[in-house]
Amino acid sequence: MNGPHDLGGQMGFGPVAPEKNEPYFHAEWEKRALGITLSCGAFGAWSIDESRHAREKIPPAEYLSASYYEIWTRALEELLERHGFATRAEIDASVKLTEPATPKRILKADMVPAVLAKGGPCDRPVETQPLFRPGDKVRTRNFNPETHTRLPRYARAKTGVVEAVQGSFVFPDENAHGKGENPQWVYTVVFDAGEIWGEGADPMLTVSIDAWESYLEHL
Amino acid sequence: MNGPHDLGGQMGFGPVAPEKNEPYFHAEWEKRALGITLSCGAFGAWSIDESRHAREKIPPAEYLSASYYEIWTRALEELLERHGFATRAEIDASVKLTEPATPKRILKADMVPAVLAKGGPCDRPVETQPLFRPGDKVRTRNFNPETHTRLPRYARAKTGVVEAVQGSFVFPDENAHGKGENPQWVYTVVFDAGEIWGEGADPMLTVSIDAWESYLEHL
Amino acid sequence: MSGDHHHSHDHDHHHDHEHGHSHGHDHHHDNRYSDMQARVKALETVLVQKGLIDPAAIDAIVETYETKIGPRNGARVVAKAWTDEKFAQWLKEDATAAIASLGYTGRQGEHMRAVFNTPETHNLVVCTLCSCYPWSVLGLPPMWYKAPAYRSRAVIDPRGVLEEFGLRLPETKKIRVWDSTAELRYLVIPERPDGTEALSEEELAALVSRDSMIGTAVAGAPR
Amino acid sequence: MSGDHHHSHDHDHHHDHEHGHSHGHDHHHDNRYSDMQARVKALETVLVQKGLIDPAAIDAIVETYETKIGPRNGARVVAKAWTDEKFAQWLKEDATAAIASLGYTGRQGEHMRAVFNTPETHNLVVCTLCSCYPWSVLGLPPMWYKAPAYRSRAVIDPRGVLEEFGLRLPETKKIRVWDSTAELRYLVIPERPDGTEALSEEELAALVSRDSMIGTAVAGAPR
Repeated sequence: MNGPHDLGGQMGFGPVAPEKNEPYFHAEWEKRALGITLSCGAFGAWSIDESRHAREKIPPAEYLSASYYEIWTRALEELLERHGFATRAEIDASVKLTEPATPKRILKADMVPAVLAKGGPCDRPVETQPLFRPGDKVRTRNFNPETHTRLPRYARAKTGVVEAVQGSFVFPDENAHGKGENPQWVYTVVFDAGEIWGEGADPMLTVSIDAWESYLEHL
Repeated sequence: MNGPHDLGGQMGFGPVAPEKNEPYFHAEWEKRALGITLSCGAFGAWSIDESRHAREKIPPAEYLSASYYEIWTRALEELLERHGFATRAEIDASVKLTEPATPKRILKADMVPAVLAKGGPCDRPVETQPLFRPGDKVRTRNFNPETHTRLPRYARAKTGVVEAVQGSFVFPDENAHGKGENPQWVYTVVFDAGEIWGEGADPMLTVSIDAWESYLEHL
Repeated sequence: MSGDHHHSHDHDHHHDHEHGHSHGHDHHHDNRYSDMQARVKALETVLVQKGLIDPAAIDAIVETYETKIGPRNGARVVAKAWTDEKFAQWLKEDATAAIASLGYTGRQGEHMRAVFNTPETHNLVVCTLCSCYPWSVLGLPPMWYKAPAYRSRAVIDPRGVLEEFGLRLPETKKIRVWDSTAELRYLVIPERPDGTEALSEEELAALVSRDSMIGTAVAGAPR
Repeated sequence: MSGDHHHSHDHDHHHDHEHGHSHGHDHHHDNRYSDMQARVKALETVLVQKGLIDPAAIDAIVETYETKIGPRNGARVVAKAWTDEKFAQWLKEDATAAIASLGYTGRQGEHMRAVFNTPETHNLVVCTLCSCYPWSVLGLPPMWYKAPAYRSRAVIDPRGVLEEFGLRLPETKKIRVWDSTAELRYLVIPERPDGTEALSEEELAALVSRDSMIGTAVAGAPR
């Protein structure tokens, strides 16, 4: 979706303004939000793609004024309700009112080091050969789905060059919506800034994205 | 600029939700905001282009959560300060602290009917002939200026057909920044939805913009 | 996610009310509108002290758009176009002049274009970049016309937008969306409803809603 | 406009404090962070009551990212790449495995790529669509990396962004921006500073800032 998260090339947000001391957390609740989000991820009920889409669907004015841990928390509430683990009424009341769905696993403290060290790899074997090779000229597709995609708006309908075949990975556009992992080859595609941003673009700038195979067409 | 105002094709704002009774104003201050904005426009100190750009530069999270009269008011404060009529310190304190610049005119009650009935025409003669004719295939330019433009992001680098030559008008991209009116021919350019939105676009939909001549290139 | 959205709005709204009750509508109220009330009052105060604005002019502007300039203007244009072929032709060729002949001129109507619905094509007007709207014939725009939902979706999903207005067009109907990106202001001339042959121009004008002149509705049938 | 912006923030902030004093830090406070404090506490309470989460696991996660997984990991990768040509080559060919050989694996580092700065080209990493970041080697991302200003501008005006970090690149220097749109996570290998021939791997690692591994800085010169 062309949501508030698709920020490449948008303007008006002011300077980047790095903080002086850069604390990892700016309030105690941010620590809990991190830990709760990762703990709930361990339920195995939703994919990273589904959670990204839940974040993207936060209304734009709220998304753009929220800190990232707030974005996480708002999306988490949606996912917990969607998958039957907790309702917003329960969170409003701060009390259990219903029996939750059964998670695939519950993250206990002693499991944390192993779970974090393992992560959640998203590469999956595919039976096809890559359609594109390094050096191929490609054009990104033009589409504007209301559903999840990882092809940013600024890089649609643009001509670039395949730089690398990066392996085959879960396809987020379908996996985010419970349609299965349907892995595809992923390519790093490089664009001249002039192709993307047109006149006045930095002549020494190239920008790359990592693009699933179905985002690309031979030129 | 690719500001928060450039909304065509953005998603996530929910249903349109027309109101039942649709009052013109939703609070007394909105009436005053309308009248003050029009009264200050009569100063002759800024153009509609400069005021539009002041609105676009409101930070995105604020722009997207503000009502339109709030957007007007925030931009008006900026224009009043920029042109020496009132400072934010004065508005904060609700008291005159400095002598204002001299406006070209001050709108009195008895002038209102004539001023509203006259409006502010923006057509200006040019000495050139139109570069494009109805039926011409054109491509809109690709650019992403940080300055004001009226070529929306969704209609850049797209192929369309000139439908009409609409006359010659003040060029906002320069006038908004005090660089003069520099009028250009304006054309209505029609695009198939498929050209703009790509796959899945409504096959029965066409979208037109009104484009200044320098936004267009012969195909 | 829309659940999330609604929840949090309700939640915030609840807060505002609670504060409203405990603080009254003073300067320290958190409600956006109350803040704006104070801010705009301060703005007017300062500008009046400086002799830059005339509060009576503000009153006159508000009164004009509350009582004099509104969609009845446009409705009369449409009714005349329906009943007077020459006027309709004039509208097509020079809408600004044709509309001015009925006395409707001025602010945000300086450069008018009339676009005619046909059996084949439905027209819809939007301003994606701000809120351009033909004030001289339609008055002040409604809130939704200026808000992000309409401005973002009218150009990409007009059928979906129209359905939210209760207008379901056949899939075979062409839709033409006019994005008012320059200083032209568009007035949609809806199709004349069937069975209106006997109606007077005034009766016809009563069938022309504001929305039908934006394109989010069609003209109504006579009762 | 930034003045406007600041004004209104100060203004709101002022309100929040006033409310904070009158209401205390209760559920009805309007401050965003206090609201979030209550909200997240309620969320944790409910999930614990349901037996779905273990507060000690949350503590362990926080402790891990506060004390164990941070940019020192990445700095050691860089220092080794500077001193061990074979390791550098391995990093280029299979960064995930090369980095894992130093013990850095797992969440948000499952699929690593190392991109090497050269005299000709400076690399910069961003995630315009969310906040993808190589946690296993850099820890949690800083606030600016996740915020709209960086995400929006890094791909269109990287030179301007870098100048805000105090890094002014020559105009002849190529810039390559890597937008992490898939599950690959990028670690920039900055150029080894001049005059560091005599330094140990550990001393070299001390020259490698987190920002130099994102690309918003270069590696520091030895003192």
